[in-house]
Amino acid sequence: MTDAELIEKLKADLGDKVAEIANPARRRLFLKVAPSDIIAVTTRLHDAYGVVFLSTISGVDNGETFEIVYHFSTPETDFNLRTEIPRADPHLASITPVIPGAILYERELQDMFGMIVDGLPDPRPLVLPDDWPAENYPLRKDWKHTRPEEVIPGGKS
Amino acid sequence: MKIAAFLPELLRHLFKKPATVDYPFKKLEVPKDFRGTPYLNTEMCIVCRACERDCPAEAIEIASVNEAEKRFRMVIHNDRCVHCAQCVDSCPTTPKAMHMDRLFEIADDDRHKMKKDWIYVRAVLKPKAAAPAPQAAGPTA
Amino acid sequence: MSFQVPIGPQHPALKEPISLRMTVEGEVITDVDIRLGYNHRGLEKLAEEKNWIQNIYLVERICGICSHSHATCYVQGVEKLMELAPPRRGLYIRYLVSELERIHSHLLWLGVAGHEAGFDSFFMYTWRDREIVMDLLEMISGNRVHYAINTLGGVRRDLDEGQKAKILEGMVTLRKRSEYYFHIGANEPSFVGRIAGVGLLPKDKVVALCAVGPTARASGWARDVRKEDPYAVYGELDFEVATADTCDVLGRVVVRVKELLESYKLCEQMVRNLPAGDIAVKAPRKVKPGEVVSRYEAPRGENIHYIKANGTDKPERLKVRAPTLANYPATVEMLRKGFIADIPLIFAAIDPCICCAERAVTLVKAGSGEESVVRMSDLRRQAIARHQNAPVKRNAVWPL
Amino acid sequence: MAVVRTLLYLVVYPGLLFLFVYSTFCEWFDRKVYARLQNRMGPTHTGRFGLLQPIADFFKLMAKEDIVPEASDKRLFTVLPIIGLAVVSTAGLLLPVWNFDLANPGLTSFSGDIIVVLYLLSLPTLILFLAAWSSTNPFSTIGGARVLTMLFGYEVPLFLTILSPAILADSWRLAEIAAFYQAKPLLLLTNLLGFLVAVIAVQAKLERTPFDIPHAETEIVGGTFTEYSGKKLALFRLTFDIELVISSGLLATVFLGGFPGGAVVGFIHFVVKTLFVIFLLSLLRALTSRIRIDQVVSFAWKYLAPLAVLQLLVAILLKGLLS
Amino acid sequence: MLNKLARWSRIKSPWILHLNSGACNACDIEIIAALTPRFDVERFGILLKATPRHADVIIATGPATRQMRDRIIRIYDQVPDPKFVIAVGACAMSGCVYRGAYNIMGGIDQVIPVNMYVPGCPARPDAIIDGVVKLLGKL
Repeated sequence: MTDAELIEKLKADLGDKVAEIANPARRRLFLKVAPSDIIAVTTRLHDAYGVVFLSTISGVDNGETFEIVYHFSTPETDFNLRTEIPRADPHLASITPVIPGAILYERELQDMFGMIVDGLPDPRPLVLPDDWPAENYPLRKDWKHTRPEEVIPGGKS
Repeated sequence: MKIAAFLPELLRHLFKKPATVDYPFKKLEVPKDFRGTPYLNTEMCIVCRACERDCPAEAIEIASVNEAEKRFRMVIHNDRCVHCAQCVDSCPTTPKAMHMDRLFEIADDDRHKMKKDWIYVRAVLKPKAAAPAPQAAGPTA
Repeated sequence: MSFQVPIGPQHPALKEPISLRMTVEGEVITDVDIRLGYNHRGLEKLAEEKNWIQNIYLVERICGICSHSHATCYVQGVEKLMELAPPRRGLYIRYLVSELERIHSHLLWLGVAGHEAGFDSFFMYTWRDREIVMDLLEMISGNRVHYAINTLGGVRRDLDEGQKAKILEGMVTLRKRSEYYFHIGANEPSFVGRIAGVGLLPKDKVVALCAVGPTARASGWARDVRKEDPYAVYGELDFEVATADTCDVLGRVVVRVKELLESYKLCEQMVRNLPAGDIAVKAPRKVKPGEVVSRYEAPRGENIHYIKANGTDKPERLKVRAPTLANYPATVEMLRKGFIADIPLIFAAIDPCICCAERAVTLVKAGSGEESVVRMSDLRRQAIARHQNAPVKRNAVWPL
Repeated sequence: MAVVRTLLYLVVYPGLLFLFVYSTFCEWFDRKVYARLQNRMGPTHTGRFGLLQPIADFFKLMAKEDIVPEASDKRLFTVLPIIGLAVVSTAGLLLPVWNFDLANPGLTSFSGDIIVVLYLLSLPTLILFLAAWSSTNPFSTIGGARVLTMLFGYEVPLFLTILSPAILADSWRLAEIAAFYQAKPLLLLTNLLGFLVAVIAVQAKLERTPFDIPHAETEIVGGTFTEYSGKKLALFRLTFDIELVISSGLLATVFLGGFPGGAVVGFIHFVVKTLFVIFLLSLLRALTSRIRIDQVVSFAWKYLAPLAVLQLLVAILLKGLLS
Repeated sequence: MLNKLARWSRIKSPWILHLNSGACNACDIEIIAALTPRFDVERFGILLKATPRHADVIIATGPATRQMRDRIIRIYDQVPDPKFVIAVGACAMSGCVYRGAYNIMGGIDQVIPVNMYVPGCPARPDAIIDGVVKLLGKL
């Protein structure tokens, strides 16, 4: 199945759940979905299109919103599901009931962006250190790190 | 499944010369394009700062020493250098002002000794202006 | 009665910091908890502050074993964003290095697996022969580990005839040696006894937990980015995807050895068919806005970079997903109901590259005496309980 | 005079000093062979051919800081290495290298000394277990439990195999057993199977690969030794080096015909035969990978014990034939 | 006399502990490569030890990450005196490419005292041996 055929099929199948489908390169499909539909679309893709493998979930800080891209891949095509959630209320539904392997990536999103993933079986921090101050999310664009002064042992500078 | 499948190989090596290179006493050959430590050929440098800009590890620092004489100071922090040779690639002059030598045994107990610095004069393209370079050139570290 | 054993962050089986907290009953593991973060370095944030060229070297230093795979994955993506077409000779050299890296990584892994099982001779011999491929890589790129051969638009160093001959010669020796190691690995009873039937991961779990690379292929799930999404030169080369269906550590050894043999084949093809021409094209400093998903088959599995550009000379976002991270849920699954003695092997079987997985993110060594104190009576009770309900392991008998 | 002789006997030869020198030499030999089997050089630059390497290790550890962990049982923790060393050195005195005189049995050669040696060689295992236990580290604890589990595996086959030459020689005295086989060297061949079983069992007793489970580096860090440092570790290492010498000496006495020919020639026999046994042990170490604790026990009971019993049967049948 | 003996034995038998505090693996595999037949550091009596209690020399690789800092100090404290630290690779010296990342404390010397620096990214096995030899020469 070529990419164009697949797009037609997806459009007919998913209807208004998908806002737009872009195909910037061969084998790369970008689908835009509303955050409320993410589980429904994932389930549909999982059941009907054999999209069982989640490569990763990327988060991007766009200023007012957080953009989340789910990268799925099948032997034929890569599906990239894109959704946006407002920064003021960063709630996201977990897709772990459909794909259990998503857990690490969703925990990472929580750590790095401060999104709140609802329905995560194990919401502890994943990557940040134990003594990390709360409410600091390193991958947000407005979070800046000030470097500690480097002291080279041995006296003279 | 065989018992002691490895036995012949082991016994064969018992009487063979070991594969070991007796390192500090016999040196290993490094290949001819080996990326050792970077150094600056002060005569060629035009202070374009391309190397400083592209260095991934902040290992190169160029600072002005004397604005009037156009004297500059370049410090290469060997303790930060990742030996990627991007500074050589970025260097726009021909022949290149930046070079890599083949040194790698530069372990030391003092990080300050790993800085190498050069003081050089910005080469002006007219040849006569390049005269006062010699007394300032050369590694001072 | 169960007590907790902390493995890592400083533990001889793991050369890298990660913390596994094992709840064990006697010798049997009942629960595992992974704590990452000891190796978290904050690379994704840092990448947003460096320019496109600096990022090649930054990304390369995500991992020392698969350094070239991260760099290639990144460079591939950026080249797509820049709409550059690297010359064919450059591409061939780039993917030749990536296959040589796969060889070095798999030989290293074979040795490490031997070491974890206490089979030190095996370790010494594989690592001795690994020096051959290290020498080749050093000859091509000028450094033993971080090759730094990629640049935007091609590669930085060319190959000459002498080097081509040396590579071919090296491949012949290595192929002979690999076949020998395969023979040893499959025949030494104590070694096979340690790895057969250990760390079972059925195919449905592989799919559910999104495992990648040899871990997935050893369970019969033939996914290989080189085959299903052939990037650059792989479409025109002849190779097969190695699989096994034993779902255990033995299967993973078999898959890796098979992949070694495939890689020798690929290297020979690439050296023989090396096209003439330039090795690189000039790349602009700035990238127009856009986004790209770049996939690459690293020695450990699928490596995926998501790059977003915003029109400046720095990326807007660089997301790196290394194969090891994807394999963690599967590892936890494999460790359950295993023996303490299996921990290093199972963990080694995914060929963990913790630095990759955490990029910018560790298990805890209890070091000494500060962990739980177990009483004699408890131990006795444990021992009794273990003998009463020790789980029966498939193939766990001495296979003489 | 007798006091001085006894003192010399205990302290110099064949007591501590000799055992120290010879066991360090054996460790060097073991390490060197192991390295050469792996196509490496092994210790080279300490003394001539690296001969002084184990001695350097020993003195370095003696000069290091000695840490006793807070949580440990301090008295037990401190005293165990010394007891261990005393026990194996005592076992060393009983070998028939230095008391070959059959007619004049001294204090250290008596009927039944073979049993005493065997038990003295078992004691370090128990001491190791206690040492692991008293350090209260989780890794040590697991190591300690493994030590005991393994003891159940290899001890019976070892005893059974050593029993069969003794039965054939009809004696419980090491010197007499050796003398019996020196008179009839052909009978040694009948014990070949027993010898192999005993080598494997000794390997397990010494906790070397494939049986280095109690201190398996990659699994449980230092295992039993995790908390030991400095002098105590040095003494433990020495204990195990001496145990290596004594066990190989015991095997040489029982299975390789002892050490005939008086003080000098007998001593040469001793060196050659123990080194041969140690070579076999090194080979075994290089040849295999570490096995799991459950595999040790099942291997010992499924293969080693039946073979040992078979050997015993052969010995008994043969004895019937001979008489 | 005793001091001389202790010094000699210390030079001749340095046991190392490999401490990875967030390195990229490159230096680590080069340290392991130094144990293998080509370089074989056992020639100098160097053994890789598993527990800090047995070690004399800590070979540290990688920039010190924030999470790892307390563990590094703990491991350093567990090594019995006299102890030495060798920082291998650019990251362990200064943080190299990771300088300025939020989770990095800088080089190992920002956390524990370091006796010898071995540059390189990664340091070649020869360079590591060279560093160890230079350290031993200083004793």
